[in-house]
Amino acid sequence: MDYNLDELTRAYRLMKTIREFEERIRSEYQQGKLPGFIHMYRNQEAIAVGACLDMRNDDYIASTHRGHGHCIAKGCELEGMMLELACKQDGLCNGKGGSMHIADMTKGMLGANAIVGGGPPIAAGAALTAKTLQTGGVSMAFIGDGASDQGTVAEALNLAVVLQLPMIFMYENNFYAEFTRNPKPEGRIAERAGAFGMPSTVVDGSDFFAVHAACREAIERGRNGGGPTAIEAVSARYYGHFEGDPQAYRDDDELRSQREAGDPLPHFLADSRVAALDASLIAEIDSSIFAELDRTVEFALAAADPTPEKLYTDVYVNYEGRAMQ
Amino acid sequence: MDYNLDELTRAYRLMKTIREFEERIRSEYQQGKLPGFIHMYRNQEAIAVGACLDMRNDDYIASTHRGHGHCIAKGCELEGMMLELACKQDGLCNGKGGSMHIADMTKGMLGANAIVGGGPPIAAGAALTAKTLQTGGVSMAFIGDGASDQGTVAEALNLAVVLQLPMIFMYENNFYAEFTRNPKPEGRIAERAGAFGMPSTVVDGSDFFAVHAACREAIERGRNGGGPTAIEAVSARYYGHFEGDPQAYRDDDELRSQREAGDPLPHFLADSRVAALDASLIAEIDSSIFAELDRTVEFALAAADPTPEKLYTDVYVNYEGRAMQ
Amino acid sequence: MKMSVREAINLTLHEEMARDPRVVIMGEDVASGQGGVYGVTAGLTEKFGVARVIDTPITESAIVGAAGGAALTGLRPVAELMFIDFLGVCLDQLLNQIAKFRYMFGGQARTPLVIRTMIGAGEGTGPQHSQILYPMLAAIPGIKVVAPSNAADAKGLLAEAIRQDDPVVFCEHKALYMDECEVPEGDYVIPFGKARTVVQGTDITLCGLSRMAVLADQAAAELAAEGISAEVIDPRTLSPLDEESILASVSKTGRLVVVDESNPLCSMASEISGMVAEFGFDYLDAPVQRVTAPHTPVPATPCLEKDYVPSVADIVRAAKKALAY
Amino acid sequence: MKMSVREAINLTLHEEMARDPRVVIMGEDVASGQGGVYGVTAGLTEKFGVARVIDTPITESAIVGAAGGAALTGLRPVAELMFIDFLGVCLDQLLNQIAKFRYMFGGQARTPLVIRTMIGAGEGTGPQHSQILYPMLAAIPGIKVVAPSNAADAKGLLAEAIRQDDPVVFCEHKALYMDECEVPEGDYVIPFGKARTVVQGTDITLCGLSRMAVLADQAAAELAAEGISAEVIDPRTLSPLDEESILASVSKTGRLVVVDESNPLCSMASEISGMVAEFGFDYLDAPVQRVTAPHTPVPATPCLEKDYVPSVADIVRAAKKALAY
Ligand SMILES: Cc1ncc(C[n+]2csc(CCOP(=O)(O)OP(=O)(O)O)c2C)c(N)n1
Ligand SMILES: Cc1ncc(C[n+]2csc(CCOP(=O)(O)OP(=O)(O)O)c2C)c(N)n1
Ligand SMILES: [Mg+2]
Ligand SMILES: [Mg+2]
Repeated sequence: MDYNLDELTRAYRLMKTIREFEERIRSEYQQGKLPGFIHMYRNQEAIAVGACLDMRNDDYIASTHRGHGHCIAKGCELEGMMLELACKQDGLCNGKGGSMHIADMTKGMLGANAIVGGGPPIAAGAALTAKTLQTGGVSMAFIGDGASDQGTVAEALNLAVVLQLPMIFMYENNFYAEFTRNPKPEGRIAERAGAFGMPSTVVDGSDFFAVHAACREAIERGRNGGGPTAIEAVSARYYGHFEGDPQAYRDDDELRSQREAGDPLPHFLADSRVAALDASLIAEIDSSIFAELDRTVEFALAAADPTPEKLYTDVYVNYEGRAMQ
Repeated sequence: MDYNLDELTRAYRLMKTIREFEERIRSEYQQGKLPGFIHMYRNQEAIAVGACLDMRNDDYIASTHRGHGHCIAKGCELEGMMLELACKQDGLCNGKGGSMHIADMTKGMLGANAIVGGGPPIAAGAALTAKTLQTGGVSMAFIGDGASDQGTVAEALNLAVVLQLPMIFMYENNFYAEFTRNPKPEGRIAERAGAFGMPSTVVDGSDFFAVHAACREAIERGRNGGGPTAIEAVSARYYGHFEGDPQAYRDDDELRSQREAGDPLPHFLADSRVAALDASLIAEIDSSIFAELDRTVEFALAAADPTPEKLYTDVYVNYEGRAMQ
Repeated sequence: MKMSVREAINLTLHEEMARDPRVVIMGEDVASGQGGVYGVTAGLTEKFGVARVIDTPITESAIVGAAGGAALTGLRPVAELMFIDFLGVCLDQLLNQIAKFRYMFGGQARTPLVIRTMIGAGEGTGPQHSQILYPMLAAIPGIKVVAPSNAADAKGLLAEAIRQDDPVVFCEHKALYMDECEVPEGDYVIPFGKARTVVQGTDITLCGLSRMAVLADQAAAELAAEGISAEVIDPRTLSPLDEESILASVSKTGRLVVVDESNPLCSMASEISGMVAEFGFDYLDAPVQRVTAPHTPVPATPCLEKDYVPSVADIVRAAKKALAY
Repeated sequence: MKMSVREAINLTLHEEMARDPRVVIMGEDVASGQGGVYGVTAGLTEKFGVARVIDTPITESAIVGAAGGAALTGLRPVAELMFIDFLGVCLDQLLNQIAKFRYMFGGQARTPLVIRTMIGAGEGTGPQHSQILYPMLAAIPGIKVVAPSNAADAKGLLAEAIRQDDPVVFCEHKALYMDECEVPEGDYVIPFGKARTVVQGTDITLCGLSRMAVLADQAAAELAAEGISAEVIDPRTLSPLDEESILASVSKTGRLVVVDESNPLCSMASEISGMVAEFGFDYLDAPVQRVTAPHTPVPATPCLEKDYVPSVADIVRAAKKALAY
């Protein structure tokens, strides 16, 4: 597949933004400046970006608890994200969602999800909207290797096949579910999904080009009425399950080699197709990312908390009873 | 595989008992003598009997809403069953379960189930008991083609693989889920189960010998620590979804040909291995079945209802509060 | 026009689908079957086609979740959860996803969704097909719960439910489907949170939920024969609950019986009792009487099931107890 | 010996596993991880081996269902549902299977099963990891619900739960894990249905559930400083509920505040309020005050979360309101 400079620039910028966004919030979190649980996406950046690069705002994604990368790849603004991670009033979700429930309806980002396996049925519903209203849109669910076992995922796979929904099951096999190594052999997830009756494939999740090619095909299939597709992208988790997990259960050698092999950025930059992105352009992108992060972090940490009455708002569009007064 | 006379006699007796039991309760039901919903098993008799023939009392089954055949094949007494279907005090479940929740712990029959897909996790738990206590027992879940889509089934498949449980997933593909034809092609169910990482096979569900051979292998695998197996047995439903369903959605030709092709009894009797069962022996078996049915029906219809205070018993083994007084 | 509850619901579905092309129906057997076990969705496929009347597999998490995802993205789904008992296999999508979308996304989302579901005992279908369970749903912030007791209310409330922008669970008592009454023709919408005074009275208030409003009405007639003037209130929507009307009635009568077919603990009967004890303390001349099913499952046997369901005699007895206080 | 709630639970698991070889532990990360996110099951694998401390996939229906099936057939499983919020993905196995086995099988079954689960807000983990939800469970006939507020009760109640022959949900408030107190050594078992009087008093009764018992205790201290004598009752088990102790206290004080961290509608606060309004009507000198979380999801942002959870000040305020009546 050929790539033009704009595509390469966008791909690089998004992957690098995810990487640096996460490194930055990690450091803020370690300093106690961000609340809740956060889950780092490092070394899976190529998956989110490869998956979303061809998507439009009327395409949908349903994300996971490890959702920052998906947000950025789907076009969410860093400022709104940073405010949300800091749980501030002007965050994407007014601080009520936080990292694990961040969402942006204007971008078709239907939410991170703190329920493992919660997203795929929702993504199937968004695909049903696209099909029913004939928008030409597609819908993608991100699913961890651990989540792939959850019954809801099987149900969504089957529904997508039966209704021939424009949907992509984007599995992210990073080998671990929390502190436990997933016992499934590589490729088993794609095989399972395939056995529901849809095309499925396994790709190297640290290879942007591999992910993107598979997703382009899947998205086109969806737009053209060809039904769902499953993609298992494999790339080992870099950090612990959540920030603060020392990964005592992972042995150092395994970790070192997986970390190195799985880094999508050098992988990307070493590809001959990327020659067009010269060092000065990269430096420019990088410095604009760092500047943007400095700005948004500073802005977010100084921003206003939700005012107390916000506890009670937006439970319903409207409610005709005392319980909401 | 060779069969001795005892095995052949048992197989025939059980299949014939199921057939006539059901025809009999069907007629009683039509006369308004049995309450609730009942679901006929006709033309699937070879599945239950082939599946359970090698089972012991410390092997377990978890059944479905269409459970009479499973009960009989697993050794439940007709009297207790008949009393339960009539919802009488001395029924297997004191009348509190009825057709859709009939169970017999002494026979390892862990219950019919009115929740589609409810049984497989329970059967996995029974398999865990057998494995943990090293009883050599196995556990089998019966699963309809419709139920095969339910998320709980996928979860149980995966758990059985991960824990290498002595378990058999016995799918009964009768082409219909209620009034809707199952869109899955034949064999898809077995393929799906296989993709979880267990041996799987498709058999003709109207052929006792095919079902039995597959189950014998699966049961032995389970007893010997070889983990789970999935079997898809195919045999079209004969009657409507529940008694009273006129099957307007099924066309006459389809129905006629499926009914004929799917009858396991002539199929069984035509097999050369069954030559040893001569006509007089069959006649004897048949008449003993009819006599037993006459007796149990009469007995059950005349038997005592549960007394009113039974409404409140057996909610708990014991309960230390007013709510149960 | 006189019609049954079943007909009123069917008619309203026809009218609302004609009114708004974004309304879609989804569920098991709703289309190609005969309009479900009770024929409530009959005729819709013929009128609106399979793109808007969608048969789904037997996977309630996928049904409810997809309905949620579809609602989030522009459709107005009316999904069927055949029996409310099946809440167990799909609760997460209601509890953690649909109910919380709007709040956790900071007000970005609208989820115009109706889940139609059958509730209640009385048909001999036993413990897994006869429950009430609406207290579990009324407890969930973000969900509205409706339980009409007659055909006119069914029409007006279902129309309102479908036009609402919040998720609504619409509880249809199956023992009411054949009940007939006059139903207003044309556009007829009943606002949520407005109780209906079934009978005016001065001595005691009988507050009956769902089918229990019908029984309370009968009890009031019996009491009237003995010279006791009972006021009967049907809240119609359980969340929001019209607390004002209940309190106003109790302020007049000084006595209250709450009649709820659900199990007693943490029920709507407890909720209403607690609410009146808190906000109507001064009005009360006697303790609030709660008439509910016992703290037991629903037995299959009809002879116990009839004792399980609150009866007119139970209501009369409770009323007299309050009056004798 | 002084120990924390976490340590007391861990110790009890060790003791009960040593005491009875049929006790097995199952759940996500319970074994090969570090004993779960909070280390509650740490050390068990080393002591009892992976045959009895079983890591499962992330499939809660399979975990709970298999625990149920195992309990039905001879094991005494202690299964972990990591957060009670995940009830949504496994409710059926509790509601329709485990809770009903004994009743619907006519008393044949025993289901000695404990589900350990974390409840409560206060950690900034947002709407899907901070709920209480025990009212949904307390409402289910066949289930018992326990919610200890300190380490000693945790030990005694968990030992009792594991030795019971009924299914028990054991709710561990995560904000209590580090709370320490004296814990009796050796065999220590607390019977269900017996409230603990935390503080004796004469002016008003404060009934606090789970962590709210701790806050009620603090509120009592504040009230004492103002010369108000509050009696604090911790029911400890929610089903069965020690209604006698609550009524006895109210008969003495004439005033009641119920403090429950759950959402208000159909809550334990409503249940207890309704119960006292019915059976303690004559004792009451003022309306029962319910102090609960609002009818909203749990916001992620800590600044709103702290207002969401009932506070000592809220309890004091409610007590004064009742006293001023
Ligand atoms: C229903 C449910 N079960 C368990 C959890 C706890 N949990 C959060 S993340 C996680 C592991 C998920 O693993 P995987 O799907 O592989 O995603 P990854 O964390 O590797 O991105 C678990 C068990 C949860 N949030 N929801
Ligand atoms: C969770 C759940 N969903 C739906 C139903 C209603 N229902 C009962 S039987 C049935 C069809 C089951 O089809 P299948 O599994 O193929 O079994 P069969 O009836 O053909 O034996 C349905 C949808 C149910 N009982 N439980
Ligand atoms: Mg993973
Ligand atoms: Mg079928």
